[in-house]
Amino acid sequence: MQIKYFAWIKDITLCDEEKLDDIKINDIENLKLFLINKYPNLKKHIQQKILRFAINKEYISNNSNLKNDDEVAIFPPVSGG
Amino acid sequence: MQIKYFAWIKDITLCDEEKLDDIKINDIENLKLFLINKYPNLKKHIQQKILRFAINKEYISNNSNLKNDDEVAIFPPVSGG
Amino acid sequence: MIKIQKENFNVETEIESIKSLYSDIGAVTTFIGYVRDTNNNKIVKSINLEVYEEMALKELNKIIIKAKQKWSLIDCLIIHRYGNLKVNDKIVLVASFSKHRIDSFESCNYIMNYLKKDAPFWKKENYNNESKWLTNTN
Amino acid sequence: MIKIQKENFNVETEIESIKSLYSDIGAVTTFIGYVRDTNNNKIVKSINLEVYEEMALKELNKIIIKAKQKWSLIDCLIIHRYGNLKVNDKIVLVASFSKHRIDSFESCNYIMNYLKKDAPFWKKENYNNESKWLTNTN
Repeated sequence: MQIKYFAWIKDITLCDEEKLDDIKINDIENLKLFLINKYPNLKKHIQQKILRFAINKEYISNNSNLKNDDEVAIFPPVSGG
Repeated sequence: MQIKYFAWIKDITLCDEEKLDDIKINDIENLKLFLINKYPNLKKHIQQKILRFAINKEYISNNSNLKNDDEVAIFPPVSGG
Repeated sequence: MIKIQKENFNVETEIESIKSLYSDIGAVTTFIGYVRDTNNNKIVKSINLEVYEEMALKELNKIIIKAKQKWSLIDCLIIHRYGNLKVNDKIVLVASFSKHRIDSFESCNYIMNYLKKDAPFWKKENYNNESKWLTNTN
Repeated sequence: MIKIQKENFNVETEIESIKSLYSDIGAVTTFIGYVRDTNNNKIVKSINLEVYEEMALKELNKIIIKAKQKWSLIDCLIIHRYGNLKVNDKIVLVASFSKHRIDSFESCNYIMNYLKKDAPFWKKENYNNESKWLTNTN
């Protein structure tokens, strides 16, 4: 599974993306727990629900299952235009 | 007094403008009577109140006095833009 | 700025000539009107645009002043052409320059509405064998 | 058409490249966003614009499809830049092409609103000694 980080999330993860093929994460809630554990500074943002998640370039609003070939993106509120 | 005609009004008056210095016309209502008399084909348009009048490049909505050095414009509904 | 002219205009050049004066402009909304090939189910060959120029300048200036009272605008540009225009030719450009998006959007729309209602311009459409003076509707 | 690019663009050229395909376009509304010299009372030196490009293309395409369902549109153009942009640089162009004015105005506004809400772009403003990631507000 490919995880992509954007904007100031990258200042916390210190990487643009990472591959998590060997780790068993089967839905978004699992992924959140994994991220909070690996990046404690993400905890408050994930708990405040200000981050947005996309699976394969589509926004998701509820918990969703994840497959091994999914591309998951995690990012803060947008500011384009 | 200078009278200016625009758009299809000119097809009736057969001129763009005319000077009426020797004719005593002291307000817009007088001018309307003069125009109806001189250009009978204007009558129905003047009576239907679809024409707009401007004195010295300012719209007027009521009867207004006219001075000899005024520029009066008579035109149909606009269609710019 | 208000320009009433026969000549065509370049949108990039015209916008840039105003934008380059101010570094606090964040938003520009423009409206461009063109001569269409068809109107009221008739094939349009060209149009003649007549203007009462001195009064049009006054009216457009008043509209800009009113828009500046209603919205926070840095500048405004109106270009309106007259004379004989062909299908695909530009007729009008309205551009509203502001810090923020909403001011430029709403004022550009407002200016176009009043331009179409009050500015003394008249279009005559030329078809194959006839011509017709138009009246703006809402 | 949707373009996500580093390079600047010429508004006249971009509009004309679409307008020239259709002789029934009578109305084009555009919105252009620029980098301002000040924001939140701070002097802006430059901005960095980050994009999740593949998703942005998908999202912008969805927004155009929704706009075409709501209004009678002939075509739409969105150009959004990314990378390092200086004060006065253009950031975004949205252009809506239609027969009549109202469709182009309302759809252009709608597209900008959704672009700012959903399209995955992020601005970081660079000031004299610090930088700050922005969040769009309504």
